[in-house]
Amino acid sequence: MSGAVLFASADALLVVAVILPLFAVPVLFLAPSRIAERATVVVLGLSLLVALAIAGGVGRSGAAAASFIGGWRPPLGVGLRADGFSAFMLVMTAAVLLATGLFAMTTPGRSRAGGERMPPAFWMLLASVFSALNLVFLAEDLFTLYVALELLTFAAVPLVCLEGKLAQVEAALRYLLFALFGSLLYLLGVVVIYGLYGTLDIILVAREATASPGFVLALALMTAGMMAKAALFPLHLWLPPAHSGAPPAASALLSAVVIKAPIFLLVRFWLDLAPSTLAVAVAPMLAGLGAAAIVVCSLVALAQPRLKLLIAYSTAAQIGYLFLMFPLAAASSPWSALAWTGGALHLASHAFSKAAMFMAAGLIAEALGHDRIAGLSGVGRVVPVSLFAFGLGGLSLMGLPPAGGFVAKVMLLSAAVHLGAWWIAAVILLGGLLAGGYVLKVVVLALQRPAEPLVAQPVAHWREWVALALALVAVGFGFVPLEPSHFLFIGRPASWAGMVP
Amino acid sequence: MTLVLDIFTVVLVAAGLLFFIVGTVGLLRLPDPLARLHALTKADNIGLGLLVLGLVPQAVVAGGGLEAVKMVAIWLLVQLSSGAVSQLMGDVAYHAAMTADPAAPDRSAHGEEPAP
Amino acid sequence: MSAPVLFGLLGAALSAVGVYGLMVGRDALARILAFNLLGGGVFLVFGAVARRGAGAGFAADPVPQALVITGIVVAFSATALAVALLKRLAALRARPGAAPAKVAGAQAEGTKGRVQPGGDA
Amino acid sequence: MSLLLDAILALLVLAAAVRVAAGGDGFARVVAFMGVGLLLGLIWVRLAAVDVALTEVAVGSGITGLVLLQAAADAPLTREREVGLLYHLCAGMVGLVVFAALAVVVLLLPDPAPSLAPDVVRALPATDLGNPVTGVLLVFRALDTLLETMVLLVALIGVWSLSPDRHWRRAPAPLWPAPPSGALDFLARVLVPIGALVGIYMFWAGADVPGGAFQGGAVLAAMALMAMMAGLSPVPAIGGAGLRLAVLAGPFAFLGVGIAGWFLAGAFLDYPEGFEKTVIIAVEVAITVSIAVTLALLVLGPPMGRKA
Amino acid sequence: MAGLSASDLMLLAAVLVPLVLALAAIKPFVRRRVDVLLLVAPLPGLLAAVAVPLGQSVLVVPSPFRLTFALDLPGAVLLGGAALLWLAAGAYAVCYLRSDPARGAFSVWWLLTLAGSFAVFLVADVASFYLAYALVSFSAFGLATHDDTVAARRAGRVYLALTVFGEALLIAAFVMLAASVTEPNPLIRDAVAGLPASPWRGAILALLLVGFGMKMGLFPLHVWMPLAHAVAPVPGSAVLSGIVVKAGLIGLIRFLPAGTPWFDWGAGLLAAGLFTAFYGVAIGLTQRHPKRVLAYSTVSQMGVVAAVLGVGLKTGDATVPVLAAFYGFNHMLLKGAMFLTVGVAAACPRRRLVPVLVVAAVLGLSLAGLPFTGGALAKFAVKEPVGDGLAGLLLALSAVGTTVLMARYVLLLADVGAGATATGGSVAPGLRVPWAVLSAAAVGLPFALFTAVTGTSLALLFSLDTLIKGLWPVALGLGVAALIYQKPPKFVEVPAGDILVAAAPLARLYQHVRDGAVLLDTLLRRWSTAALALVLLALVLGYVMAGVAFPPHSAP
Repeated sequence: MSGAVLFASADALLVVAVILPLFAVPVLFLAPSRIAERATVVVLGLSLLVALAIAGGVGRSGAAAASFIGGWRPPLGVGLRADGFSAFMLVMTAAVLLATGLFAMTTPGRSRAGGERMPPAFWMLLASVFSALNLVFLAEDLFTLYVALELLTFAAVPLVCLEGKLAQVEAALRYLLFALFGSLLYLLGVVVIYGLYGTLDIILVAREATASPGFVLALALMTAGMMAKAALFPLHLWLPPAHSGAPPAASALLSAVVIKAPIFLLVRFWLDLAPSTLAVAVAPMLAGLGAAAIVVCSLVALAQPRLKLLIAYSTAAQIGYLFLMFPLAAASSPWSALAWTGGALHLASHAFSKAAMFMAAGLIAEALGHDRIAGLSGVGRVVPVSLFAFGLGGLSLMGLPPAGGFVAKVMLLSAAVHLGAWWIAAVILLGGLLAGGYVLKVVVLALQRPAEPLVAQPVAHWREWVALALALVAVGFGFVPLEPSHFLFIGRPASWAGMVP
Repeated sequence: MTLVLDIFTVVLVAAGLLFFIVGTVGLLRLPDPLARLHALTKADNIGLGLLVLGLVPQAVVAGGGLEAVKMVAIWLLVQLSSGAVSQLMGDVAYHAAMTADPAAPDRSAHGEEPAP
Repeated sequence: MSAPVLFGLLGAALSAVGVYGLMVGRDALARILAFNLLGGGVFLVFGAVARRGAGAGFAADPVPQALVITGIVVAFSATALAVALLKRLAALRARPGAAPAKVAGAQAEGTKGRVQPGGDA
Repeated sequence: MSLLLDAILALLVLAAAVRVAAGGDGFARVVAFMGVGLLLGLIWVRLAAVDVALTEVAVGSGITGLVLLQAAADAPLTREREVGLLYHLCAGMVGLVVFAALAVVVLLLPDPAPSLAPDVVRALPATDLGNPVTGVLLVFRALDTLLETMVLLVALIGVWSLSPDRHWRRAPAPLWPAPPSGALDFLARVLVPIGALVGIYMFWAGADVPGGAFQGGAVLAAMALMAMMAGLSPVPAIGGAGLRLAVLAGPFAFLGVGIAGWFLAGAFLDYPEGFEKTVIIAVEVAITVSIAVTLALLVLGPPMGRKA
Repeated sequence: MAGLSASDLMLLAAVLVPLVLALAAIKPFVRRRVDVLLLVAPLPGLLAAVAVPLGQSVLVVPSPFRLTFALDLPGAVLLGGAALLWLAAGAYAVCYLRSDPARGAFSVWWLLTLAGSFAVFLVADVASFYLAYALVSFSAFGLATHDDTVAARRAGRVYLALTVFGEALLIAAFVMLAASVTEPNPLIRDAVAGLPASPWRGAILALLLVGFGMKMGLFPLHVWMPLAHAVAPVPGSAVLSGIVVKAGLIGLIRFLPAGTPWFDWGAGLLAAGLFTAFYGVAIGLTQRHPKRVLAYSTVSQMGVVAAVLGVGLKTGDATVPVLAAFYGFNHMLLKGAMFLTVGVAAACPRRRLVPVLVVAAVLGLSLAGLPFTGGALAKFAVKEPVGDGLAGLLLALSAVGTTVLMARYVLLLADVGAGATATGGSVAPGLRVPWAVLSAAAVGLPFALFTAVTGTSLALLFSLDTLIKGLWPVALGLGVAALIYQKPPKFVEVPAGDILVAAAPLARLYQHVRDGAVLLDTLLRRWSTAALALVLLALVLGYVMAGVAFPPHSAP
């Protein structure tokens, strides 16, 4: 088969999606940093095109794209597979990371207004995060997922302490150790599964999975591990200091996409791998923790003195929403499809709006020299576009109409109403209220006239427009129709479609 | 013939074990690091030598000469590295003892860190 | 009670000790060591599974062995990164004028400013 | 009889592990941990997994121990607030429950143990490799190994990003602060060549007998560190193109071969017909070189602004 | 979008023109032409209200979203009134803000609120109604807190808190409402038609009443209104009190099931409305600033409208919503004119004050239902479905209360005029002309619409007994007012947002809850607790699954 034909089909592109971002690393290692920076952004752009091509291929063919590494079929070899949901995540991640790359670029011509150029390490870690995320969304082998998660953690942790301050290094170490604790619990689960079934391929295991004691323990360990890495409520100790300490571009991508990988895997475990009896049993517990996350973390966000910490706690709270989806999606009824679409839409609109909010907060901090919320009054006149981006992002978090957050909230609400899960509906509404609290607290302060005129450093305008573009995409999600989207359901239930003996 | 070899092996291995035990007791009982170095290097090396010597005939009988040569090579390597390393630890312990003022609590009880 | 089962139980025991160490460890080095113990335990269980899977001419199933080798190298890079962070933290703390060690994260004005001794990882 | 030996070995490991987790002085715990590592190496031999035994001893307790010793040598770490006895009891209880759960599962593993050994036996001839573990590592699950080299590279990038030297030009701090003494010099001069030979042999033999790129690379890294400690060779500045190419060699040569495989052999990370062994060996050379360099640099730590 | 008729275009223009202007105002040179912006924006809306035939609907965005605009009688009546008030207040604002540096920002908020208010009256499907409702609610915040004083910030916070709370209730109601209809975004008509059959009708009605009641200012939820109207600049409070409040009214009109009797809910709404009517008057009498008096008068009038709607709901009479809209129309113009009068009085020199007071008195009495004024028509139109029972009597008594309140308003206006230090010849024409036009329209316009709305001829109005029924409450009110203000008793002024003071313990409770959450968070973010929590979570997950997978009796 000639190379050209190979690349045309979506199956071939899966591998390209994983390895393409890594090509930026040698350039960054060897070339001077200005050229390397541009090359990395070009690679990010190409990767977005590849992700779009994969999504297009999956959409057109109506079936999941699959390819096998080295031609070896599971159970011996490792398979990559892109169903509707993973293609959706690929495109979302590629778009957010491209925007982050553009945001972090040095203003052509002179070093960046305010902060100096991002260190070369940032770009290498960005490329590694991108490749690791793509692999997490595509890999069908549990051990490959383990190595991908580790690659993701090792690339994300140094991003937190790029500026090298004491508190940031402390936060990075705490993040690394807790993520490693989670990963090893996950690996213990994987080992038990291999002991039971002799294979690590999700689809083959799902075929043979029965509710045996070993499988129950394996699922429990794997779920706990992913909860630790997703910073779900009682385990969110590392998220606020890490995501608020990182430089703006890094905290944008950490909160928007890195935190979503373990959640994606939890959705895959509980909706693909686990038998439905177990899923229905465990889902209320996951939703309970999600509800606690929404309430407690939103309240704590309201009490934060600094803007970045407020947004970081908001991330911890919004993650709770994604766990509310499990009992609704696990119930076998037509409405669980709507809940599932709502959850996916919330995941995507949160990614874009949170990235926009962190970038806006970074620009505000750069302009004012600090990010104390009390000192924010009047910033609306200094960096109006950033505040507008922050406001639009906040709109999506609050779930108000023009934004994607609203459509997701309505989908989850109607599914909860139909399935009689009243407490989930109540928590969703309370979450919107509390989100309104902390977003409006900042926006109203920023719109007020300052006591004494603000002295502010100039901020590169095109970086403000990057943040606004992300916020507008989050608003764009508001025009998704209020019905279960069939694209997300391509390739479900998961199967290798006869390609495996 | 094999009986003689077996007896030979048992006697030598027992002697080797004896030396190891002496070395370990020395490690636990002796007060300061320099003394402990003696116990470790001398007793354990001889113990290992006897052990290897005892096992060589068994190896020759079982798997031909290569195994025996490997064991002797290992013994030589241990001789080399333990000699050099004990020299270094001696330097460090000596310097630490010199610079340590009498008031400092005797930290020699549980091993010496390479003094900065 | 064959060898693989014995070592499987040992792996379980090592994992339990590693988990205990991670819970009880009060400074970063203790936690890194406990993490490595837990890793050793997990790989040992994998080794026991491999040994049970012997057959077709191999004394142990080669696939888990390969995975354990990959796991050990990944665990090493994790330890190297953690130790580098740890040394950098110690260097920053030792430097005069380093910020007073406070628990990582916000001391919201809501709670009295009770500074805990060095909130290490 | 051998079960008794295994039982003693198991008890030894458990005792050392408890010593590590029990607490106390950092240095003593690291030494105990290295003990655990070596004993685990023996256990891997008892489990008939010699490749893993080599890796465990070389990487798991050797180089990891070296890195941890550096950590233990630092200023005494500030500890978090004292945790009460109740917490210790609770943690102990939870640990026991975890052990019980795992033990039950280990005991209840299915009897005709499911295994991929038959599949490996069927597929190994296609790669004409003797050692099945290397076959799995470099052929059947080549993606994991490629990722593993990437993980090492990213860990190195992470360690380097911690340095105050923003442009990564200068060299890491020397390993051995004191001027090298005669004994160390002698040891290095004798041991380094032997070690290098053992490392290369271990990598070369990996194709057919237990060994391989990772174990060989680890031994080579150890020898390099020994040479630097003895002052025989200077600690390299990380800005040098040669060093960086060596670091990049493993992952990106493997990636290049993978992509070439796409065109020549039909799938990513597949090897052309008839040339499998030669290509695999070539890839292993690149991986061994970059592992040796990367492990050594990881031990040396971030560049400290000292001119090489 | 193809094949748009002229009337479709007008409907679209009514909402899109102000939105486009608002977006254009991002450019500074557009923002400087404030006068053009404020005057041009309401025109399409006025045109649409007048020219577009009733029952006309246009599908703005096709199938999956089904965003539709439609014009029905209540919508047209309110839209026309609103457009007129926007025009007058806009002209007034142009002159009023001439010296204000932040007038550009004010005009942007103004345009957004305008677009939102027109959209709320026009929109016909559930999702976009929520969008329009949110737009008008949140942009009104910008108008209210324009002066950025400490009181304005507090009022703004209270307003936002209650608005967000209201939005949450409404979204819950809309989701439950839309649940009974299959397609994703149903028309309001179809959704409400499915209401009686839906299993959650009680919850839906409760949420709707509380959500819209808050915007209209029904009793416990009215606290934001006096605060917001007092701090807003004069044109702002005219628009806030006149139009933004009507978003709640149109909400109730659209979403309450006309035609099917709901005795208990109707009676509840009636009682709440009446109580609010009297409560508004009682508190209003104690106020010392005319704008706060007017704010409480709005609370009272909205209570009356709610009572009327309650009667409609109780009896299932389908004509009531239109009459309520007509009453709202009348109140909108009168209240807008009165607020402008306060501004004019403040700007007018002492010797020119008397005519202003006379106009104020006429407006006040018209609101109370003085025969031969627009107010009488509105009172009559509303009295007819209520009938002469207890409710009718109470309505009449509320008219008495309103008269007394209006008297107080006029007296306070006199003090404001006396205190004003305006020099110069007379009130600037920019203020006087729009005020005069609006006052005339407020008194006159209802006559034009009366027949169209109620279907009865005007002649009936001038019959003797309706005159007497209209006259005696006003006469009685004037008598009582004269009696009270001979020797004005010392009224202690109830602080604005009266029961809000009682809400202080609520704020303290929130503070405790928040501190509790922060403490819990600090505790949980300690490594020891988190690590233990992680392992415990794993064990609990396993236990839960084991419980399901192997029921207890066959535990392994």
